Amino acid sequence: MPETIGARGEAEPSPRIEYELQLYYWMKLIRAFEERVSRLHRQNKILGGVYSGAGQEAIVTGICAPLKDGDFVAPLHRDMGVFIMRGVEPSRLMAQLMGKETGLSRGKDSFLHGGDMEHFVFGSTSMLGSSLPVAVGAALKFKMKRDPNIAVAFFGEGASSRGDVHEAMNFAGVHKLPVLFVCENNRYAYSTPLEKQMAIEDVADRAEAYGFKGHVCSGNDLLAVLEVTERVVDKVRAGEGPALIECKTYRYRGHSEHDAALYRDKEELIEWESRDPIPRFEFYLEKKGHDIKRIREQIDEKTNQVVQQAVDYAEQSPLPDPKEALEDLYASPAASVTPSSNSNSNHGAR
Amino acid sequence: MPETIGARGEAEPSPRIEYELQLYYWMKLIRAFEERVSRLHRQNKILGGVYSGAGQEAIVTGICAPLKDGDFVAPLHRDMGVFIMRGVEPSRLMAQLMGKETGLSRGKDSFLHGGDMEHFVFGSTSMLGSSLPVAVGAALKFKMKRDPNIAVAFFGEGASSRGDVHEAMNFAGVHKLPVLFVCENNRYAYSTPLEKQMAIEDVADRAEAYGFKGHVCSGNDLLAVLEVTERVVDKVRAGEGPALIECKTYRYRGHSEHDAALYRDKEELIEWESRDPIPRFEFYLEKKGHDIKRIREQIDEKTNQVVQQAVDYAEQSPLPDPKEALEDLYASPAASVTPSSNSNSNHGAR
Amino acid sequence: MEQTYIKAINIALHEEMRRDENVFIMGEDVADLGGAFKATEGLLAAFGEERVIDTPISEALIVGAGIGAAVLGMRPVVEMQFADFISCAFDQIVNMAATLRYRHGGKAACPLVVRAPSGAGVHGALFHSQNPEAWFTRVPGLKVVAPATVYDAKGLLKSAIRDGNPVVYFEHKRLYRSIKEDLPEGDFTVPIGVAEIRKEGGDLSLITYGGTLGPSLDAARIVEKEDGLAVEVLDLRTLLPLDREAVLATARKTGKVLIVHEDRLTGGIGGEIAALISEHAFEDLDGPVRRVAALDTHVAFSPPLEQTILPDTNRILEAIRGLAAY
Amino acid sequence: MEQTYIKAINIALHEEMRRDENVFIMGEDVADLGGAFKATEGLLAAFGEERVIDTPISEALIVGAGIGAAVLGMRPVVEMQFADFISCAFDQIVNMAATLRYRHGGKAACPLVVRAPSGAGVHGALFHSQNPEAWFTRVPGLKVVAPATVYDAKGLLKSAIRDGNPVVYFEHKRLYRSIKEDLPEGDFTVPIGVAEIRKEGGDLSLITYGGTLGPSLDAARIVEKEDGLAVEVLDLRTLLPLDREAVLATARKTGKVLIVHEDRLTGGIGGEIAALISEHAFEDLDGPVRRVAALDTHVAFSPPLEQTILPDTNRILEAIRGLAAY
Ligand SMILES: Cc1ncc(C[n+]2csc(CCOP(=O)(O)OP(=O)(O)O)c2C)c(N)n1
Ligand SMILES: Cc1ncc(C[n+]2csc(CCOP(=O)(O)OP(=O)(O)O)c2C)c(N)n1
Ligand SMILES: [Mg+2]
Ligand SMILES: [Mg+2]
Repeated sequence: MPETIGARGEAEPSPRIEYELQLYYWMKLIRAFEERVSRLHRQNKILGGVYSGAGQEAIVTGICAPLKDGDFVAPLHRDMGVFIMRGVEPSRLMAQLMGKETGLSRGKDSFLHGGDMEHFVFGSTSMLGSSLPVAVGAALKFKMKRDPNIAVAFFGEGASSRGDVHEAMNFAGVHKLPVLFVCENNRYAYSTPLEKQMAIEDVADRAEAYGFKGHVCSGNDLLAVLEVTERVVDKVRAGEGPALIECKTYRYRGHSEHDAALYRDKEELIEWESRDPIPRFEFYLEKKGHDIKRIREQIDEKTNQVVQQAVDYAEQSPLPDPKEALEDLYASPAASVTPSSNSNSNHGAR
Repeated sequence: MPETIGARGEAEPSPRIEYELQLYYWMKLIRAFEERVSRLHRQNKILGGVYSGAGQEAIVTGICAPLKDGDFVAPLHRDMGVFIMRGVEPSRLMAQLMGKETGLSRGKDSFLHGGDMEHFVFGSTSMLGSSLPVAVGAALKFKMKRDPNIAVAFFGEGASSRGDVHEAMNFAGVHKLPVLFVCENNRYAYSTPLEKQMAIEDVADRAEAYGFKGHVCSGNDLLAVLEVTERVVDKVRAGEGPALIECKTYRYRGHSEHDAALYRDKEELIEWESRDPIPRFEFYLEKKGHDIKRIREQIDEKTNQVVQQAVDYAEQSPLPDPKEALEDLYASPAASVTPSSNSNSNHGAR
Repeated sequence: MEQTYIKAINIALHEEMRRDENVFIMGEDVADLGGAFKATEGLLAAFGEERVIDTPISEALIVGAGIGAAVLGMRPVVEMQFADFISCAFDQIVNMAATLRYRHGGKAACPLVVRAPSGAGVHGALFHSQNPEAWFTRVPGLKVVAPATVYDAKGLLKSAIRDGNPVVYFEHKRLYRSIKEDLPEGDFTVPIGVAEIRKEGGDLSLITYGGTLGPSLDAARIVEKEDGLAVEVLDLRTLLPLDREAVLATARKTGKVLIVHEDRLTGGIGGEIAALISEHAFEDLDGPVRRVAALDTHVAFSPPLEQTILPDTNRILEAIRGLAAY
Repeated sequence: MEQTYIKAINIALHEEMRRDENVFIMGEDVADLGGAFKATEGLLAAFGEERVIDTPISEALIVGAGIGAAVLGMRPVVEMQFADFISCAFDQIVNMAATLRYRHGGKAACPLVVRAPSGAGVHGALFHSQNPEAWFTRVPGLKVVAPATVYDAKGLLKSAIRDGNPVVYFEHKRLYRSIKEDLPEGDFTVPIGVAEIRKEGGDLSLITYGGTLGPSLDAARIVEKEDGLAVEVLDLRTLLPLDREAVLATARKTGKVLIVHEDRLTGGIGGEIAALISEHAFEDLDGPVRRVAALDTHVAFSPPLEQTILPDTNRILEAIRGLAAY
């Protein structure tokens, strides 16, 4: 495993080989993290709702790897991986899940709604689709201020039915804003299958109706996600207006850890598990001449260690002081400038 | 003028000639009514906002003429004509505009938001686009109850940007509901021109993204509107699912009577006035061999009379009693059955 | 038979759908899954997918389409998966449904029920713990109910379905499986607009509803035993229209009133009730009307925060003792 | 120079946009048209279309995009064409904006202003007359202001823009051109959270804000002349956070409190204020806290209905006299 593999989500695209190993590392780390979280939930160490993104790692990895510092990202409830990809420390994420003082929201909410604006990861509300207008507003800021950044908004195919999504895409189209909409189409919204959600096959078809392009790719194929993202992100960044990438994928686990997902066909799950993005990418690495067995071992060791450190950190972190319940509600006028307002400082680092 | 021309919006399509004269009568009546309302507003006899549909008569006429009794219609704020076409007495409409006890809402609201469920005309709220989910619900009822009816929802191209419109169309597509969406695209939402509202040219393009068909027609050409409506309505009624008809048109007057519409180009108005649906249809009737001058005179006399009667009726009607302010808020459980619940009684009359 | 609160809701839905073929169900995951909390379990099997409709994630559509069907004489019971998401259907409820009859001059009706699983104490954090009732209790044209018992859960839901008006039905998630009662079988209703005295007493009145009835009764029993205080506990059951007579009667009887709700203090319905009492029972008051409610913040996730924010038996106890000693 | 209320808003926007290049305007018809009420007139010419943005009819987007820009350090001032349509942006305001800082653990801010032309008495009927403030005053994380004077219209808008939090700014449509004042030129602010005594008096306190300050002062002057009653009139100016000290101080001073607002009675902010006073100034009260407000219905169109529904000087007068005689 190359030394350059770090905790940060920003990739060094050259040399390509190292970059690809890094991508592999990230997918593995995210999977390991997700699996650990599911386990911790079963052990009652995590009390809030846990929405696993297992099976969807290629999407968050492939979309986020080509992003730059200062790009604004609004993740979906299933996108723990986005935080990792954007450089948020796994230990802080784990602390967030356990409601600890050291978590992103200092115990105010569990994973779902904690953002980290230092890394330009926006903490969405639970209301699905509501973060798309926000991402559009971030893109508007970038355009107004001639920032070289883009905004990225993740949403499920389920959320695509919300009115906010429509309003956001329409406005982004009108103003040709630098925003990338990423639909993780995992064929279910909770128990509701695709055909009860929409009368079309591809959410990406909606993009045309807003005056920009929609792209469809296999969300379980990291190289495919990466290829389309690199191409599309460059255009969005260059001011060619918004774009939509729809990644076809599948949710491995229940809607949440509470859900046995009995409404789904077992066959369907098996079919999709056979498309797992990780072995698929391992196969590719192998074809490229890597000793995948050795690499996997190394990386498993590393990811286990990172995840374990995160758990240790989180478990050792204190719970918030009760009096903090009334803190963090209001900014004082003076202190209101967000860390992000000097967002331009690291721009163009790459 | 043939005797068969009546006040009701339901047309007797045969013999065709009489039907066409009836259509002409309706357009003229609506125009006369609209113009009188504008004048009454200038004379301070109407206090609320007045949103003229002048120039858009071919749309309401052409869409409503092929409808049947019991079809549910949710008009746009500019669609006074819909009420007339559906058989609501002009005198009650005028009373509504003047806040009289005899108006549709008994003085509760001005024109905009009074419905007449006896005629299945739904009184929308002011919130643009919010009536589309309601129309979809009406269509759902028709489908559940195997009623031979359809729902029709009018909306402006401005309203098309609202989230509710998206949610409504998507759901209608999924359930293949008998609902017709009619977009009156008059190129402006108040002062905001089309290009600031959407990055596409045709709202109708959105239909595809919901799994049904969109149709575009000239909204200033009655025959064109009629042709597409007859064709599409039959399909919608036959259970083939929703459809969208977009009628290209232009608003003659300001957004409301308060608005001088200085943001618009005079040339543009002239261009569109030259496409006025009424002379256009007169030209057609003339080509068909009618003595249009004589017919126009007869019809002008009739419409003036109808409008004058409406004004007289409204002016002579009493204002509501102050104590009625607190009435009509709640149905008693027993009285809650709406007139519409026995909606099937006149079905299939045609 | 002993039933849970959620089962009472489920039974009411079954019975009403059997009774009236115009009743139907619409919401996210209500069909195959039977709802996120199983409130609609078994309905799909019993009544088919035309009357038990899974919707896309479109709260405005869910309510709006309910309105459209209701105005044509149907009796839709629509579900918000969590009451928190009612914010996404807000306009349809407060403007479209609530004004419908008024703007039609009394010649139309909207017999719609919006079911909203609300309430905190289940580690739900900011967006799965809300008590949004006071957004709706200020809207004429709506009715708002909030059952606190298994019996009322069934009886009020039936009344809501049969009522000719839009009713927002707040069901408290924490009660779903935590309370059980002997529930009479068959048809009965609980009238909308009528509060119920859950415990009589002459020393002090405690007015509450929904999720805080339990802790309130606990506190009342404790002070009875430990302090010899007779607390009268009034369960509002309906929040709009409020049972003013019952509220004023207990206030006049005891002269001391404590209002308890899980919704936050500022802008909760407690303010309105306190104002009513202070205006109309002023001469009878022997002490200030006091309130116990959630702190003025969002319901946070981490247990020490959540516990601080939410009212509990201890805070109620303290308040009863404080007011009694006034 | 004498200026109108709407002009004060316009001036504040001009000055703030000049002062801070991060301030920008977004809403329906705000650019070329200058807004439905001309609040944003001249801004397009002065600052260009990048900073004065006409939007499609998309209230949720307008607020949501404002939030996205605000969280990156911009200072958006977004407009609802009428306050009534704020229902369409409800979720974005009460969930997205209000909880933003909290859920980011204090490490993000949302300096957003939502301008909302509210209020009745302009023949606007059900959907152009609403006073929706109490939907927001129960939401921690928001601030809510409602200027009643030309001076405050300017000063509070400036404070709102400079505040680091989401502020809903209710401007009363009836005041736009009906009130004029000598407005000092140049920069000044009016602090958020501070009420103002508009008239001193020792006999009775009248607490009000926004559209009912005028009629309240009229009534106070009439009873002063005709009945020799000294009414203290407190203008709240900010509705969240409430200036509790000022409210309680005047209540304690006079012992009799009348609350007046144009919003409807039930669920209006008056209930919360009455509750506060009844709890915290109980011993000082010489009579019940009373309220004058709109009737519990929607604001109807027809003049006899509208007049009955809305509070006016006469109803205030009567209430003052009734309470004074208590
Ligand atoms: C507005 C809103 N309605 C309902 C919910 C409840 N809910 C949470 S996740 C979910 C399904 C989401 O499906 P999708 O958007 O496809 O994302 P996925 O969970 O499949 O990744 C639902 C209905 C919600 N969070 N927000
Ligand atoms: C949700 C909402 N936002 C804003 C308004 C204010 N408004 C009334 S009409 C109008 C323009 C409507 O444009 P369009 O839908 O194209 O219909 P048109 O008036 O052109 O017929 C606006 C912005 C409203 N009524 N509802
Ligand atoms: Mg999904
Ligand atoms: Mg238009």
